[in-house]
Amino acid sequence: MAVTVVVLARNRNLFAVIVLSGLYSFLMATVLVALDAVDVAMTEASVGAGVSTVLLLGALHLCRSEEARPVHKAWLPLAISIACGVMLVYGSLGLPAFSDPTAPIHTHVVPRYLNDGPKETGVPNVVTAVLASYRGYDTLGETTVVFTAGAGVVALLRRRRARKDAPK
Amino acid sequence: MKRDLVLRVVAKVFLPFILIFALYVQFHGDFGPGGGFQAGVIIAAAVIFYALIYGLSNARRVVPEALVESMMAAGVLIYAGVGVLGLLFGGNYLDYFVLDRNPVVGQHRGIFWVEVGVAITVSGVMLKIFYMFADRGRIDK
Amino acid sequence: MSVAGHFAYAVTIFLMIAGLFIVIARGNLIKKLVGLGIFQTSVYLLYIAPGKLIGGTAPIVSESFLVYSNPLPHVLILTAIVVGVATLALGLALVVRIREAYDSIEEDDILTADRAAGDAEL
Amino acid sequence: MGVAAHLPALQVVVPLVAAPLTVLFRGRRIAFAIVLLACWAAFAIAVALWLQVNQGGTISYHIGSWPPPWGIEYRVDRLSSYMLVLVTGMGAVVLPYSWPSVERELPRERQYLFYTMFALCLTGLLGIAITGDAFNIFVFLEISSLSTYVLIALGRDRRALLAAYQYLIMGTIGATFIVIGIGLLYLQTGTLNLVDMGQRLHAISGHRPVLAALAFLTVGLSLKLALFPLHQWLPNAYAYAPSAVAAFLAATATKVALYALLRFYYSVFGESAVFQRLPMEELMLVLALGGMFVAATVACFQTNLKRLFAYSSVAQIGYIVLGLSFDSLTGLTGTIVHLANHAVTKGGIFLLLGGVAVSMGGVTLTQVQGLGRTMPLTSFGIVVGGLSLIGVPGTAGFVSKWYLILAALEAGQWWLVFLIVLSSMISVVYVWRFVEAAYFRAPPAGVSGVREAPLSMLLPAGLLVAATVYFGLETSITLGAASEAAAAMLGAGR
Amino acid sequence: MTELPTLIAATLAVPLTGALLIAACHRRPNLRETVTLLTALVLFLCVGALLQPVLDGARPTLHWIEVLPGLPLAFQVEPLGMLFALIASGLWIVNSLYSIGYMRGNDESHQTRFYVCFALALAGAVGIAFAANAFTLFIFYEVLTLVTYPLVTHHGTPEARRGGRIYLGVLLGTSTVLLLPALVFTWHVAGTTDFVAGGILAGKLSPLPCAGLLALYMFGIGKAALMPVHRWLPAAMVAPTPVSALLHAVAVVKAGVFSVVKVIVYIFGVDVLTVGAGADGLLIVAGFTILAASIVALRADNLKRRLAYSTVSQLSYVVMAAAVLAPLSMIGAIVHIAAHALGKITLFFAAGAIYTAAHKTEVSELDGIGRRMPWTMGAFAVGALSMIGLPPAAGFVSKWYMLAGAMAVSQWTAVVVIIASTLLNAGYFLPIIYRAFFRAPATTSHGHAHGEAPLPMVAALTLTAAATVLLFFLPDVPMALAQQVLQR
Repeated sequence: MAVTVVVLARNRNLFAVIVLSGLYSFLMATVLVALDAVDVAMTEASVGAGVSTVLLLGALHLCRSEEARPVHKAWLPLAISIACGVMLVYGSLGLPAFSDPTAPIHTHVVPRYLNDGPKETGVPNVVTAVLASYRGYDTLGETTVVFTAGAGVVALLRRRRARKDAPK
Repeated sequence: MKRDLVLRVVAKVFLPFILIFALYVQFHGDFGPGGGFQAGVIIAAAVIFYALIYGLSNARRVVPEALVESMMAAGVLIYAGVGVLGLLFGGNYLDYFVLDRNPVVGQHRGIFWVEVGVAITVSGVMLKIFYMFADRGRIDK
Repeated sequence: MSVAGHFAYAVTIFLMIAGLFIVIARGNLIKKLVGLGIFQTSVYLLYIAPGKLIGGTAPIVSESFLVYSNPLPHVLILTAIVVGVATLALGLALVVRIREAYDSIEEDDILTADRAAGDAEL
Repeated sequence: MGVAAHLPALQVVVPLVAAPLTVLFRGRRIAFAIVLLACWAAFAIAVALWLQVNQGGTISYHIGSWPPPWGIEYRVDRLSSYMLVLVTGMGAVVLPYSWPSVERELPRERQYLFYTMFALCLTGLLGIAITGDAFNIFVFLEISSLSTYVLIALGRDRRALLAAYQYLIMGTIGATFIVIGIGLLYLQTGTLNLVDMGQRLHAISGHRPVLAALAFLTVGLSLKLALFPLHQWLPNAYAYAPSAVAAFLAATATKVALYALLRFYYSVFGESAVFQRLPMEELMLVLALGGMFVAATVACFQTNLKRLFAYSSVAQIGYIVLGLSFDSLTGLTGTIVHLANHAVTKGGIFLLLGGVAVSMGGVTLTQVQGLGRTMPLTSFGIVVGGLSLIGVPGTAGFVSKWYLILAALEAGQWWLVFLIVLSSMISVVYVWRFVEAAYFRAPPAGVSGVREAPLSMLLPAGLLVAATVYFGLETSITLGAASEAAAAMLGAGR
Repeated sequence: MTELPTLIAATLAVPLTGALLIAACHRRPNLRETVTLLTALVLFLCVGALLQPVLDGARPTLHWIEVLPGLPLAFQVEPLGMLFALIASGLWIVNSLYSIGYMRGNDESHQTRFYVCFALALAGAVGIAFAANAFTLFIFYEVLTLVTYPLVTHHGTPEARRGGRIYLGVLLGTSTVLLLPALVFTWHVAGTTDFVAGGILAGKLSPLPCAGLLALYMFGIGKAALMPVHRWLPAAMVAPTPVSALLHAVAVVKAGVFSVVKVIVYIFGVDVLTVGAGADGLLIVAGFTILAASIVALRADNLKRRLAYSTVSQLSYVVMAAAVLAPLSMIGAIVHIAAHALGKITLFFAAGAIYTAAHKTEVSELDGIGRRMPWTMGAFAVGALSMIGLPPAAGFVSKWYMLAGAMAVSQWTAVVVIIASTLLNAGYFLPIIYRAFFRAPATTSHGHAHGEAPLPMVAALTLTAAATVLLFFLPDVPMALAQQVLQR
């Protein structure tokens, strides 16, 4: 995965970049499966590898497919991103170890989902239960986000029936 | 590509399965992985697939723009509507317990409809976006 | 264990750095968006990995399993993914419009074009 | 349970439902009607909630009747109700204005989508202000952001597109930072409910992940609220967005981001963690001063008035953050009251500028020459707004500034007092550039036929300008609410 | 006495409504100017109606709204304010009479704007005069600055705009950067900014910060034109003469010195200042200003410029006399506000009349002009005498009291300064009179035949000159008011 990303960062042919990003999403999806996040994996596969790639290609065939060589030096961005990374490293070092059953995320809220979820909602797939019921409001928001994006794209790309008021 | 017989046949054969699979994902989401979102994406994918093979105009005939745009809205409305229903039945917003005498059944029902809403919106949006990009493509060519 | 755990974090962090780097450093608008996507996905691991319990299974309750991984992060990340793709779609739409308006998707060209326009405005 | 009990949910749901409805029937008139109705309803709800909170104290609403922390909780306390009233109020004022301006600025077949986006933006902002759940904040932040990008991109000028794109990039980075921050907090506490989080954090405040989370959240939100070094997206966005949008954003978006910041600082981390373990005060102070001086100075050299006032917004955000940096009751009161005062002032100014843009075809300093004669009301309103930005007594701006100075005095930082007044001298400069152009230059040739902007645009703007003066003289409402909110926040922090 | 508060409200409302009316009938000059005169008259009557009660010891108060806790917008009529209001409103009548002549004589543009801003300025002045606390005073102080800005930049020419910038910059700058903090600090210390006889800072402040605060106030009140914040006054000379008259006599600078005295008497309280070096410092600065300004005036050839610097020095008389802190000198300061107002407005009227009639602005051009414009120059002479402080002009009275007060507390610096400056004043005024009357008109200069200025102007300046003399013979009213200021 990391390799993909590196190649991706260096590659200047956008078509390749997009394909790579699709590949990247697939890898990500597999990793997620390995982490028991089947739903997420499924979504990532369909969205990351599927939808996004289609979209990117769609956009790409409207645009030029070669990226110009960046004119300015990339040291500052590198510094910034590294800095953020360091910040995260600093934070992550204090985090509970991998798959530590006593970590708060396993002990605090979740048990109720796992133990009572099926009883309370009648849905054995806890993810669905939490998604649609416990935190159903988030999902409403999420749906709204999707809707926003859709409407937004329409607002931006709807062909003007009126004369093209080319902004000057 | 429109000329290619094999493709057309294959597509004809496949499309129903894709849609069924979508429905499976949709409604089996309670028991296995999957749910409204993924289902919506798959449905959209199916139509896009169709469009790629049979051409945009045919796809438009099958799934007209207006319908798609309404779908986007309808999904959200269904979802929000379920919530309002909760209010009407005297519960809090998005309260599924009150949707049925038996709270568990109520939950199940609520989740079901919510998922439906998600699926509709998602597929609608995906399709709409696809159409939009495709249109633009035609302008530029 | 901690090695594995921090390995997950390490991957996350690396992805994040790379993504952010692409976003900031690259001048091509589409490339930026790809980078943005990576940057966002990097977060997924941050959420999901700690939710994993060794020997646990996907949080789909049935008699045969006892240990489940934490479902909550999955839910959150589902949302995050959706948000991500929504953003991507919008971004691309913008790029297309920009391409039509400027006939370029290179930030530098566009900026120079604007500067010209700006001078004309004064 | 009557309707009253469900107001918190309705507060957000009403505009949320309005949005898809507008898409369902595509007519622009009906869309406008729907959203207008929704806005006013939301405003009414907000006021009702405010009263409820003033009487009954904090309201907690369990969505889906799932008790927190398992379900998502809506939590309306003094500060959030204050923000709700502010946001919905601005919406209710700006939307009627947007009709004529949208008529002029947008191609007809897209106009209904403008209202959709407006409703969504409102939804998002309200959601942020009302929710008591960390991840929910992120979700609604995204709703508002995405709709904002679109709204900006709807601007006439092609530069609007780029502005929107840049905002999209920076905004998304910011949002992702916020997600990371929330994630770290979640990993630490296992909960997403803010209150619960706050309680569980007290035990472990000062752990490295917590501090990292603090850092990420601060950076992310600072991006959103355009705190000084992270403000690059703002000027273009305001300058090229449709006038109504510019006004609404200037009045609400950054403010809500700041609200989120306050929420995290005081309700989650607890002020002790924020201000004692880290040199936050100093940091904020430096950034605020940077904004106040650098941005204000940049503003003096702008020729496009929208950009000029956009930069002044950055400077004003500097003031707001300055108040926060004192970490005292007076300072926080100043911050919160300036949220409202600046919102009203800047909103009014941008609305008026929109009117100018309509009549003059632009808002460069050359285009507003002689405005005092051609559009007397408009230019007078802008001057009043400008005075409020300067902080002249009798305007809303003065009240906030007074409190900032007072806070500086309490902190015994005399030099700061002088810096504050000094920075307001800078604002005198840029406001006066408009005054001289408007009143002491002859109108450019060929604009003899210019009339005032249509009444439908003047009226809302005039309302805001009047409010600017009103809140400058009769401060019991704003100031009272602000001080109570501040006290509540500090109470929560301590 | 119930209607007194309403009377106060009236004094504020009248000029405002007047402004509106004037703006309303900008198409019809005659009507407009009648309105102006009427407004002025009504205002004067309102103020005058307040005089007697105040002399009887009433202190009518009007509490408007509480802007911030402890910071109400409130008005209270006390003797000092009474005097200032009387001067301002009274001179407004004369001044508008004069400006009618002037504006028409030089057919200026934007006359409506001129009259409107003038009325507004008066409203500001009255607000300052009757302010019950420093906060209210501050607000109206800023209002006055803002509404006079269009007057200063009346011509709209580049140098007018430059002058305006300096004017605005200095006044707004000083008031926000120095006065506002001083205000906040006062409020911070005393919890109020009300004007209370005997001051509100008594025992709340140790001498050193007290001196600092005094400095903040004194330089913050830029309108008092203490050096080095006097720059705006000469800069404002670009304005048409009636405006200069307004600035120098009617409202602005008077508002400045008035505020100074008010702050010294009612915020600090004389007793507080007697301890600590604040007052002495102020005295030094004021003295320096007097002398320096006089010297500059001595070397200025432009008439208005000379008058401007004379104003700077005269203002510092008031400040210095107040800083002497002796009862007598305080009386002198207060009376001098009135005396200087009358004298200086006469001088400016004369200068304006000369400009209108003869288009002459330089002192060196005035040879023999007294023969052509006897009234004008006669009035000028009276004004000059008053400035120098010679009988039979009001200036003498005030100066006399100052001197007496300074001697009483043996403030020799003040005494020396007063005497020296008197000589300087004589040095730069008498030559003008000499030239005007006893020099043959220089035929070389473009001395086209001209007589007196238009009648309204002559009438106005004669009136003020007469008033100057009158004030010398019966200075009862100002004296009485001044007395009341002193006895708490």
